Amino acid sequence: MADVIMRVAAVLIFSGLFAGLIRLVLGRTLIDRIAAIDMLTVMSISLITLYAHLSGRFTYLDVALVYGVLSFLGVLATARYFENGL
Amino acid sequence: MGFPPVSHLVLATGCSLVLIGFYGMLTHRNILRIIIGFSLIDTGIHMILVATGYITGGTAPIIDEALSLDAAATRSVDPIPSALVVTAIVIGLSVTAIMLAYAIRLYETKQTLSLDAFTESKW
Amino acid sequence: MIRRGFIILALVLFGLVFARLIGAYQEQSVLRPLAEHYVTQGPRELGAANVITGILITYRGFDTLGEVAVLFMVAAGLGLLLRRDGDGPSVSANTPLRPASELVVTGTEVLLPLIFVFGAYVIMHGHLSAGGGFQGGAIVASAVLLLLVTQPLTRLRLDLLSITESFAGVLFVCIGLLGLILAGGFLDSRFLPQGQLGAFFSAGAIPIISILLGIKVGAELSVIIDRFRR
Amino acid sequence: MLDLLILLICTGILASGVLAVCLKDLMAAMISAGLTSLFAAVSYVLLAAPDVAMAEAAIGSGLATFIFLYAIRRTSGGVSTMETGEE
Repeated sequence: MADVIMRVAAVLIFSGLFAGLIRLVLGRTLIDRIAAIDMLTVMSISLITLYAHLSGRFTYLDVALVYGVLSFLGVLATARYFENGL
Repeated sequence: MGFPPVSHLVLATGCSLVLIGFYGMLTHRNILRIIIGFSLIDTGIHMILVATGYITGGTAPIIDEALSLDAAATRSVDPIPSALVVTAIVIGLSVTAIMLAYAIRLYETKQTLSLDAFTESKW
Repeated sequence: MIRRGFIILALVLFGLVFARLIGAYQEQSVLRPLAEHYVTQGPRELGAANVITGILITYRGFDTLGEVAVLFMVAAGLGLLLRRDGDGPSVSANTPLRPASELVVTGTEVLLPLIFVFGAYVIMHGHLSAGGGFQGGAIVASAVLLLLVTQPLTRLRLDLLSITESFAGVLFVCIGLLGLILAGGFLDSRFLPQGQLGAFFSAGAIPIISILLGIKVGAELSVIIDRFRR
Repeated sequence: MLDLLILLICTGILASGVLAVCLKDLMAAMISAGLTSLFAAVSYVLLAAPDVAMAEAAIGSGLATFIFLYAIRRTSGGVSTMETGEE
């Protein structure tokens, strides 16, 4: 059962990364690209978590926490840049 | 599996990233874009260094429940490139910061960032 | 046009060099002798479960000291380069900054202490799990950056930060000299009891050096960020 | 499994690297360069170097991008008199 769940999660993360990359490359406006980058960060967090489970090393989860901090900070900073607040 | 080994993939990506950054540095005339190319080269070199430290099927050299002290010699990856790259990343940030500060100073004197405007400093 | 030709030529030559390097590279299956010594003997000698932190702080401690000196010089040089002139043209100074919305300010107030705690965790747990002085210092500096982004009118106490980082640097060198006197060499961390491998109070002086390094790096990166604001 | 993950991440690195060089908008190019570092950090985790991944994510992708942001702000973004094209 757990194996099936892992496979489903891997497929979902793969398709999420793929869709984010497509939006990043094609993205019409800058805002589209920033939204795609935020999504790609979240997908990277889940990818690291999945790999930490697969390899059995839970020290990798600290890196995912750093990504969580960065995800919030990055979008906030770019948004403040556009509203002329930086 | 027809796949090449994992470290070869990362090595090839790092080398391509160095080439991409080099191309960007050579073609663009905007100083900020040249700095972006420089940081791409930086990232590529870090990837090359980390990839040379990978051992087939290795895991992180951190001793805990998942990796006992006796198994570390056979299962862990090479820690020396990792330690070098950690210092290299911080130095890369310092170099980028200095270059950006010079870019800001140049902009304050000439009100432009194009390389074509700074003709008197060419030699 | 001829310039473009030269660029392509240079790229192709570099590409050939890289292709030969990659083609000749063999992925290793065993550790090199020096790395094997570090991985097998490092935890026994130093008591640090994280071999990379052990290498960074003790075996290659002198490199780390030099690197911190480079960071200090960068912070000082930026102060010289980006000093605010009396009549500086300062293109963007005439447009007033827009304050952040209340949602962002409240969210930051909730999140900021958590990020600081996480940074402290990364610094102080550096000898047991992934992390250490540099990474934790960078996280602390990100928290300072978050504060500066949401409340752009904040003034950092630059003099206080300078004093803090100077004290951390002096203590760093002092601990290095203690290692020289009481143990094997400069920055040798074995003059304190080694403790149980994997316990929080272990690894000799590595956690103390790590904390000093984290304070110093965090303060210096905060100063570097603050110099770049208008 | 590891092969596939690395392959996908390498594709992401190359795509964002090419975007960082090719995009006309300076801001978008800068963000793409930050994304390159972010994906590189994921590849470091997959290569079993979590310390390097943490440093690259916090410093290379976080602080460096924001310093770029401040620098673009102080040089007033894309300057109109500037040639961004090639030659």
